Amino acid sequence: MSPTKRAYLRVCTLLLCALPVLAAEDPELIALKAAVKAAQSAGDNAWMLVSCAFVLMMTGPGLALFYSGLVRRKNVLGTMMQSFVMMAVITLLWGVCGYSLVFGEGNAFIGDFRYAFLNGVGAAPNADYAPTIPHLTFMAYQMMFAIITPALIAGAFAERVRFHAMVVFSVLWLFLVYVPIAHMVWGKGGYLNPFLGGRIPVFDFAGGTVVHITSGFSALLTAIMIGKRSGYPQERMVPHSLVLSFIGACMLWIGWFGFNAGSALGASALASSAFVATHFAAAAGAVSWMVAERIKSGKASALGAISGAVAGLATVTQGAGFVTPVSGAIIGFIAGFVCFYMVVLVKNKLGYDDSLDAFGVHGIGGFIGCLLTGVFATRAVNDALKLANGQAAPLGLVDGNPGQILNQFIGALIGIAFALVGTWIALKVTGLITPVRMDKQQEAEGMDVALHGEEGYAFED
Amino acid sequence: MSPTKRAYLRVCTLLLCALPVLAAEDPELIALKAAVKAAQSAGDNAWMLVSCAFVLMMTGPGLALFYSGLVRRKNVLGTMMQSFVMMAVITLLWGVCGYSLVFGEGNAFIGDFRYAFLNGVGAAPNADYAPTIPHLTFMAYQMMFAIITPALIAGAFAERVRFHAMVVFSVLWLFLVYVPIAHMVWGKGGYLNPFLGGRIPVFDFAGGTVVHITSGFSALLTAIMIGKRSGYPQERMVPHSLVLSFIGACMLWIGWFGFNAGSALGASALASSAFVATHFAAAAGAVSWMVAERIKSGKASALGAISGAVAGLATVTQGAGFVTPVSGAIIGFIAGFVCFYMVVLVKNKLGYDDSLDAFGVHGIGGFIGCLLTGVFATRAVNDALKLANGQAAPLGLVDGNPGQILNQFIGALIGIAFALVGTWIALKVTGLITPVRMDKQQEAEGMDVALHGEEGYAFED
Amino acid sequence: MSPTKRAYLRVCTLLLCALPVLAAEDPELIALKAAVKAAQSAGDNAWMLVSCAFVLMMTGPGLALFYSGLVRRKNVLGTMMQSFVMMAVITLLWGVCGYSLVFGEGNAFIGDFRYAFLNGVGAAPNADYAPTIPHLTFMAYQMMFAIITPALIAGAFAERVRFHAMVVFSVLWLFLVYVPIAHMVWGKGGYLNPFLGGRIPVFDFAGGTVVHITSGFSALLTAIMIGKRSGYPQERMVPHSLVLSFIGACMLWIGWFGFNAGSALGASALASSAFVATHFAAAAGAVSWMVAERIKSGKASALGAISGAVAGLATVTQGAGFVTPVSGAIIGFIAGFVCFYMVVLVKNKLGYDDSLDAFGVHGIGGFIGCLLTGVFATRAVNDALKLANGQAAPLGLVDGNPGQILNQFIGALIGIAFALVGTWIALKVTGLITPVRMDKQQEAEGMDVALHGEEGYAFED
Amino acid sequence: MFKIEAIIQPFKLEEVREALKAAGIDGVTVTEVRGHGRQKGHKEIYRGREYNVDLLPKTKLEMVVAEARKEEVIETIMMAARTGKIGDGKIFVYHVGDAIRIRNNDRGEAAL
Amino acid sequence: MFKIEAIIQPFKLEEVREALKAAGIDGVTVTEVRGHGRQKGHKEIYRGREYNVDLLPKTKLEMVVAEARKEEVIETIMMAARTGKIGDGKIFVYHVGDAIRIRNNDRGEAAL
Amino acid sequence: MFKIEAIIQPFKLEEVREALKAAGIDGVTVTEVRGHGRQKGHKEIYRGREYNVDLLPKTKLEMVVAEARKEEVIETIMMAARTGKIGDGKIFVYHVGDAIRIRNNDRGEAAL
Ligand SMILES: Nc1ncnc2c1ncn2[C@@H]1O[C@H](COP(=O)(O)OP(=O)(O)O)[C@@H](O)[C@H]1O
Ligand SMILES: Nc1ncnc2c1ncn2[C@@H]1O[C@H](COP(=O)(O)OP(=O)(O)O)[C@@H](O)[C@H]1O
Ligand SMILES: Nc1ncnc2c1ncn2[C@@H]1O[C@H](COP(=O)(O)OP(=O)(O)O)[C@@H](O)[C@H]1O
Repeated sequence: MSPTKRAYLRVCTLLLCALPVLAAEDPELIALKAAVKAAQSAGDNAWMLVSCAFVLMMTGPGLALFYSGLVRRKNVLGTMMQSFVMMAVITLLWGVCGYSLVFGEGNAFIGDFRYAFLNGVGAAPNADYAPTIPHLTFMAYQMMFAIITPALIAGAFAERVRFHAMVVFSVLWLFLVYVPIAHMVWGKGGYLNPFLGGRIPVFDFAGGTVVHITSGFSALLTAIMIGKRSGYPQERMVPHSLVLSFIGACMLWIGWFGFNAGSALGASALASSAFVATHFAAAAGAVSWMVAERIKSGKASALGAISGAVAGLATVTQGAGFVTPVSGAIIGFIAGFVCFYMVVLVKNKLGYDDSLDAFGVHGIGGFIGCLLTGVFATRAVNDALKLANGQAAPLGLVDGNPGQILNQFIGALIGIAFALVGTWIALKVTGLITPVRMDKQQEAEGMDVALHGEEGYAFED
Repeated sequence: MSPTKRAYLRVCTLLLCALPVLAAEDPELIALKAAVKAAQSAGDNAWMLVSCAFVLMMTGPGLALFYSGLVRRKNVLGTMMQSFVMMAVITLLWGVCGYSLVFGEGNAFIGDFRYAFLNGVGAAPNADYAPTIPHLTFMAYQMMFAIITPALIAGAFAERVRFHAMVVFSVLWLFLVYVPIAHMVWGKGGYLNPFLGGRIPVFDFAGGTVVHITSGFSALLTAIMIGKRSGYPQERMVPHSLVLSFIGACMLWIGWFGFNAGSALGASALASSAFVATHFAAAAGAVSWMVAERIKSGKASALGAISGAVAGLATVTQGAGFVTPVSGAIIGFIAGFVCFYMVVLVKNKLGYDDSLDAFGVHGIGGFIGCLLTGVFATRAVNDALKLANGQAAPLGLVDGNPGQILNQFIGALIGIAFALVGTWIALKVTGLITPVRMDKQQEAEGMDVALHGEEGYAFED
Repeated sequence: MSPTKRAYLRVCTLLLCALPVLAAEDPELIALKAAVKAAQSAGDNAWMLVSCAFVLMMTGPGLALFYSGLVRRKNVLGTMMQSFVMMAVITLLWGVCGYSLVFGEGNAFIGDFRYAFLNGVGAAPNADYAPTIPHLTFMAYQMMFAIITPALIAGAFAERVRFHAMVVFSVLWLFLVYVPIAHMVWGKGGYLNPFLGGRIPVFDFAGGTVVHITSGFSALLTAIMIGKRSGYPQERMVPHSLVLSFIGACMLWIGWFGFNAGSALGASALASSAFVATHFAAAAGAVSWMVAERIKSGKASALGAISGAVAGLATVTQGAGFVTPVSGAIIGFIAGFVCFYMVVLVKNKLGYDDSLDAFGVHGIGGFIGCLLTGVFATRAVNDALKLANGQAAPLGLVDGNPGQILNQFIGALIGIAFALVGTWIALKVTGLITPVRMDKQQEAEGMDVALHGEEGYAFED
Repeated sequence: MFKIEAIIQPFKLEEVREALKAAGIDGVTVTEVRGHGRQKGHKEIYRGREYNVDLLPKTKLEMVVAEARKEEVIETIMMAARTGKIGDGKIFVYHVGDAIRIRNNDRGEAAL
Repeated sequence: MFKIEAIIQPFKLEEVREALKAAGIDGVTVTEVRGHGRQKGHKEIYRGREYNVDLLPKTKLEMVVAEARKEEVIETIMMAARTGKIGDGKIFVYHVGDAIRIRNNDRGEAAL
Repeated sequence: MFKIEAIIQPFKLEEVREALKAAGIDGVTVTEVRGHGRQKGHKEIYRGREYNVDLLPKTKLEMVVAEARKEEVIETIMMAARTGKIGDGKIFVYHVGDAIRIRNNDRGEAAL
């Protein structure tokens, strides 16, 4: 998804586009070139349509299950609904103007309305972003990212927020935080976009900053502003079904291939590289979290293993298409340890109630992933950024470009700043429109009964 | 799947096929053209194989979970089995002669036996149907549709029919209803197939008529003929696990991308368009059903949200590759409201026991989707139908062709007629062979124990 | 995956590679050829990346759910973890040297370290194995096979082995059994690899011998060596949730398309053929197991149906890309009956505790599948093996080459021999490092609490 | 005070509760149980291993009532729960020493 | 010996048990139940079909204690389980004829 | 009539029921419960938050039997359920005021 791949893909198309110049006269060759273009598009589009499906699968059932297994039984449906409603509502808003505001060429901070109501988004590729696939596919793929990002935040205020408030908040948040940051990092002319004319070069292949830092730090602030679940931390609040969470985590892992490898925007070797780096990071994250648990308490747990995998995945997202698979494994290892430390030690000490650890996993993972991309990004994997002489530019520390770490740091800070300010505004405004928290009585009853009038599991036979 | 895409795909291949005429003499060019053809096929086949898998996933675990979560605990396995056994039995019958009877060029109403036992179905594409992918892929893809269609019906007579009777009925139904309708709409020379020589032009991109109208109206009749569950409606019969239904609904949503976008029969821009229209319809259906619930009873429910999404998906099926994404959203909105009205108000008033609302969602959704295709189908999306002068023919009302609504209506009526007559015969014949209903005692015990000798969830630890 | 497909794919690339020779001078043509190659790669890579994801999905959530539904409630997480930890640990080991030891060209029995730490495994295809996709994709795809194979074994010693011991055993087993057998069958110069210079030609398209025979026979030995679950067979030990197993089985079915059709290593017609043969075998296996149950006890069960499907899938694996779809159905039928007989009659008579029937399904299925490939393999499906005169060599009995059955038999025996010896060593060595069995107290408490310190389903609300 | 403990068919729960409410008996505690009496069980087979399951799902109702209402309650349950077939269930009656309402210390019959 | 049976709000379980442990009462058997008393239920709607659910999740504790400790236990539970709102629950007291420890034949109060 | 209430280890259920059947005792109601007595619990940790779980899964059997059979039933259960380790469980005995068979109005011992 990072603009890098665009450049990469352009190489492919250049091969074709350059040709007509030479032999414009031969109709047969022209037909053949068109056919080759169509064939290239078919292969890339095949992968991208699947990637769309995979990323959607991350939200539902992936994240929905992962989160809902971690809550108490009486909140299982309400938690699922927080993911599902994003699939419905954000989709429509994305079509109305979300996509346009991110990818329409506006200024350095936000797009414009040229693509509102999908106007001009059709079969022809958008050459700036993804020259080998239909513009519609690119739009749809980006949509799936916009859906999952606010859904991630909900983990921080699980089990205590009204359904309507959650929807209102998420919509506001989308426009206040996601839209500008995504435009800045990925949009044409975006302030942080090194591939399409930005000022500060931030490498974000698949959304480490755009998705994980924004959602993770927003999560932290919502957890603090909304306050703890009543009864926390004295009452026993254990995951009501780690079986659900386990299924969800596996779906997340699978879906993440679409998230990260799909961000190559075609079925290229870069996609393969990102795929492998992603997989290694997940594996390494699972291992290091398990090892940390084993050291601390003597037992590696299933919840630990899946949390570690998700931490590895979130952390490698930013660098997936810039780092080697081996670097992916290293990033995953670090992610597992650091996130474990945050979730298990720091959180419990500081005492905020980030109920499902949206901050501990996505915020922290996204943040360190952003920095580590500055360390491990290499032109051996991604040569999309060119020097004046046409050669591939050095990317990260390992390429001899230590300054990139600072760039990444600035990118992260900007992401965090937008996240905190935007979340604060969004939550305050939401509070003016509708009460945010469930009342005590509702919280005791549970979201399923109190908010949705149903139960996840029936009592009688 | 609709014959439209064939024409679409033909454009691609024409680019290639036209060439040899010009330069038959140059062996190098010939080789290059063959290579391009292979590359095009790889891209399209990649997407179509995935689509096959996605559509199968709709039946198992998709529909199996969606339905089995809605029944009482004691029927969970029996309900799953109704989907699963279709995956086994219809597959084999499809190979024996089902495929041939639909896609063999017979007369206007039914195919012939040319492809019996997959004779002649191999690596070479079938140029009439899908010129860029192996014939085997096309056959397999169509198979997945034949599997899910009878499985949908079972929702109407849930929790009360014997396993063997369900299998016998479904097999008869396949040949009495599905086979002729599918041939008429999609088969070469089929009566309703506008793209391959049919009489009345009915646009059915992915099976609105073939799958949803037939299964939905058949469902209604079975619900009436078989009668209510004992205890209905006095006894409390609530979904035993909306968690399962939720997972199933998400799988259906994902799988539907294969169903609708796969019906482009290649990874073309048409596939992308159908993909996006499908996704928007699902989202809009979920939103409008939730809004309707909120208006009527004050609470949007999880069951409502997923029902709305499925309604949107079923309704957009017929038009997916003929309408714009924005029209897709409109269709979804309408679907959510209308199906809500049918399921919540009309059904409960009329008093038949369409237990899992196969009619209310698929029958009604399919029907209005058929008509709405007549409204929204546009050559801007699909230019496969040509006028005498070679230009793309106007399709629906929005193209200035209001008469198409009538054509669609006739198509729907024919579908309904076949469904009702075929179902009546199939059910009567089944009754002659084996008792259809479980006896009272079995119904009380539940399908799992009574029919399959197992339990879905064990009692002891 | 079988080397056959390499040859197949080479045909595609030959079309391209042959060209430059003729017209090296024309830069336009060279560019066009490169573009065609890229397009071909995109299509094939799209399918292979999806296949990677599908095969991983077989382990998690597929196998994890299938197995964990069959155990008692107190072991649900522990059983899931046995699959999940393989996704983490084997992944890393595969990168370190597993891949290299299988696919590095060593001697006839084991590879070398040339690809250790993925050295030299990058964007460029490995022409020996998969000339149209990035080497990284091939490596990743093979990794998914190495992950699931030891995970399968765990079914035999379910509910009684310590987590750490399971991990240690699996790692040893990977190197002692999987690595050499995989090299022999699929590696360049492997002893049994007919396509890349082996001695004894064994046809193993997708791992009937490499995956199912090795894991199945190893499973049997572990079941015997480790001993029965305490309380077996007197105590009631029924599947705690066939719902989970059902979901898992569906995921396995879907994922198996990646396993078998992906083994064509491209989105070719061979992939389509393998896809269809696989699907038919699953369907036929389900039907024949249900029929066998119905005959024996009067009721077809859900557990029977899914077991039959898995048996059909395991059995057709070896031949998937060598046999016709109709042969696939026959193989599936046989598989359902034979595995039913083994699991239901033989096992219960002999009295070992192959708790989840890893041997009965995978060992037996793999074994008969190996032989049946010798019967049904045909050049009509797979013409990769050439005679001296360049024509396709006859493959199995149906091609008039009965001797192949003997070759397959020898292949199976070698697989069994390695499995038994390697397992014996691996288990003994594991026992020296760490206690293998849980103690009585732990077994009574269950793996979840005793080994992982958690519970799958929470007690309180 | 007496505790009336009724073990009934699960699908009779609604009907019995309606009848009790009609009789003015509101307080009740319900438990999902499995039971065996005269009713035959069924056979379950998992991959060839047979189990005779003779513990069938039942629903247990417990109501603590004043002595005066005891017989009426028993009668009401019997009428509503009866199908006349084996497996209809049993009612057991126990003497209750005391009852306390946690909310406000009410004790004895006042607490019911 | 007496059996103290307390039906409480599920989220009070921890607190009650802590209080009991503090009072030296360890032995307890806990069951998930559903109950109805004065507390109002709620409405559930599934695709337009309404159900009044007035059986709410409760937790039942059973403790068999020596007569001497009876009142103290009741008191302890009441203190810990009370929120003052409807739905707090009830305590019922039954006389126990005998108690046996399976492990070693202990009988009577020695078995508790 | 007496009610024999036995709280046993779940995995002993089959054995105890076999023994009871052999002794001619068929009628029984079984509930899944959690219990705490002398048996130590275990620690569960979820993302660093520790919980001491001292309520362990147990199975409760309830049998109402005629006075004459009381001791025999207790004996039978004890034999079958005993492993000799902590956690084997308890048996409590209660007096039963009356028993009614819903199906046919049988009352008293005739109803068992
Ligand atoms: N002696 C008993 N002690 C405890 N529970 C019993 C006893 N007899 C029957 N029950 C309970 O009552 C339920 C119904 O009993 P059953 O004998 O099947 O009914 P019926 O006598 O009307 O045929 C049983 O499933 C069991 O739960
Ligand atoms: N008469 C009764 N018999 C049996 N259980 C009862 C009775 N009355 C109340 N209960 C149980 O106690 C629980 C709480 O009772 P409730 O009347 O709601 O509390 P409160 O009296 O404090 O408002 C009920 O849900 C039910 O399980
Ligand atoms: N005083 C009691 N009141 C109610 N139930 C009890 C009591 N003591 C023990 N139990 C039940 O009996 C079970 C087994 O008791 P435990 O003390 O662990 O056995 P043992 O005394 O043989 O070691 C407990 O888990 C609990 O369910």
